[in-house]
Amino acid sequence: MADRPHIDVRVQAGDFDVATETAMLSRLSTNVGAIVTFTGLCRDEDGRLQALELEHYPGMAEAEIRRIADQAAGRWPLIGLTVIHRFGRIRPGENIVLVVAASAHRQAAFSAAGFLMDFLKTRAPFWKKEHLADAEGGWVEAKKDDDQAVRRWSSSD
Amino acid sequence: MADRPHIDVRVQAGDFDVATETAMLSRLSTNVGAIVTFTGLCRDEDGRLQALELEHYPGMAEAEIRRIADQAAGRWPLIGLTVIHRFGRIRPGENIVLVVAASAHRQAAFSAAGFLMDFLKTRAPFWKKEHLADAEGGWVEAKKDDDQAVRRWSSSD
Amino acid sequence: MKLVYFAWIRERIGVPEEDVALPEGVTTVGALLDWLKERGEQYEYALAEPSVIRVAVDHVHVAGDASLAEAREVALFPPMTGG
Amino acid sequence: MKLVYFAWIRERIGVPEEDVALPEGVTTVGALLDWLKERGEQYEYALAEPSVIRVAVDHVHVAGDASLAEAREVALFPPMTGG
Repeated sequence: MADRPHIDVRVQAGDFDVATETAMLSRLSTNVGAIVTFTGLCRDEDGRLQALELEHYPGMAEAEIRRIADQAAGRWPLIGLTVIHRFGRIRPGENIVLVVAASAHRQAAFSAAGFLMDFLKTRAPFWKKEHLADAEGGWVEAKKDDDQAVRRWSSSD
Repeated sequence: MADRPHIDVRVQAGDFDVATETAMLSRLSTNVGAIVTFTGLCRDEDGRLQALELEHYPGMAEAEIRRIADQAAGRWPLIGLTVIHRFGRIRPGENIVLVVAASAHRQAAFSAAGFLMDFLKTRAPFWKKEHLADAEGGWVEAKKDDDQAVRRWSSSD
Repeated sequence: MKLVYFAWIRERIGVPEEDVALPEGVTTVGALLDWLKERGEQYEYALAEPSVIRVAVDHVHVAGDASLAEAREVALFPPMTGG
Repeated sequence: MKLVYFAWIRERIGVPEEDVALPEGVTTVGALLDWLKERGEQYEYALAEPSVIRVAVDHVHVAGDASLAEAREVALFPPMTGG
């Protein structure tokens, strides 16, 4: 592994722009050959969902995402890694989370972005509450799938 | 698997815009919860590279990428899949290839984008010739890594 | 020590945070949860199912046997659903 | 039948494409490569190493034993390096 990658973690109420964040990482080095982005959006759940309320733990949210990002940076040869997670009220079609991983090679970028999302889902202190159009909403339950997704990173890639 | 996903394959000399392509897929359905993009860029090879010349086989390039995209669509529940591959002279820092995969869920989007890139590398009829600053260039050799990357899709995900 | 609560644990307990003075003997996360449950109905309701209570000490995830010796802020929350 | 060449195979053969009339008996991709190699030095040079010659018939990748019975366009090229 060469230089430490550029890591940028932001937890914010406002939206983000994938193109801006991608351009920032591509300009870090002329050695960037692969950029993988993951954008998580709010689905409308077949029209049932009016909005999501995303609660977070200020301070720990940033710290935990940074710990996950540091782990990814220790594991794959990255040039840059940006993670942005929104909180507050989010409507269907709006962005929730963005991961951008830049590397010389595609496998590192894909792996780091996938790893970030799997761990972010199960370890970053955010909680979703649903506001429904025609019924009382409630807190979204954690998925077993997400725990399994995390486990696949402990053997090998 | 529900409806057939929206598949868009383009082979072109001109550049592409990640934000435009991402926005197009996110507007396909309010059920899009995850968008993964892969952007492949031309590295400068530590300043040695002046430009890449990308030769392609017109007709077959589009057809082969579409076959790979159809395979991905049969394998994962996708909502949209866009693949753009450039040809001609490409300078360091410029875009070469874009894959955008949209799905309700992140694993499908990640898997489809990774699958597309692995197969595109070894099956889509494109060839890179390097023009170097201080020496005669030559045709880029295929990598064994890329053949191995393809093989990992034949067992399971 | 400061306690902070999130999501339905916060809703059930009824406050987002509070300062508490731990009695002697409450030195681990597990002991803290047991002690909290005896503070009233809303705590009992919030903490009834131990398998879905996650704990962080000073912004770091910890297990039930973690020590509270140096703890300034302890957070209780359900399994996370971000991303 | 139309033959098309790409990358260094095109450069070595010296033309990007040509029309050929196959002699009887040349009915597979393998036989076509053997026949081409006898057409001159540049073909011999271009096709010297069979392990790095890839073949497509009418825009579809094929193996060496593929039939040319319905072929309109056969492409010869080295391993691909796009992406």
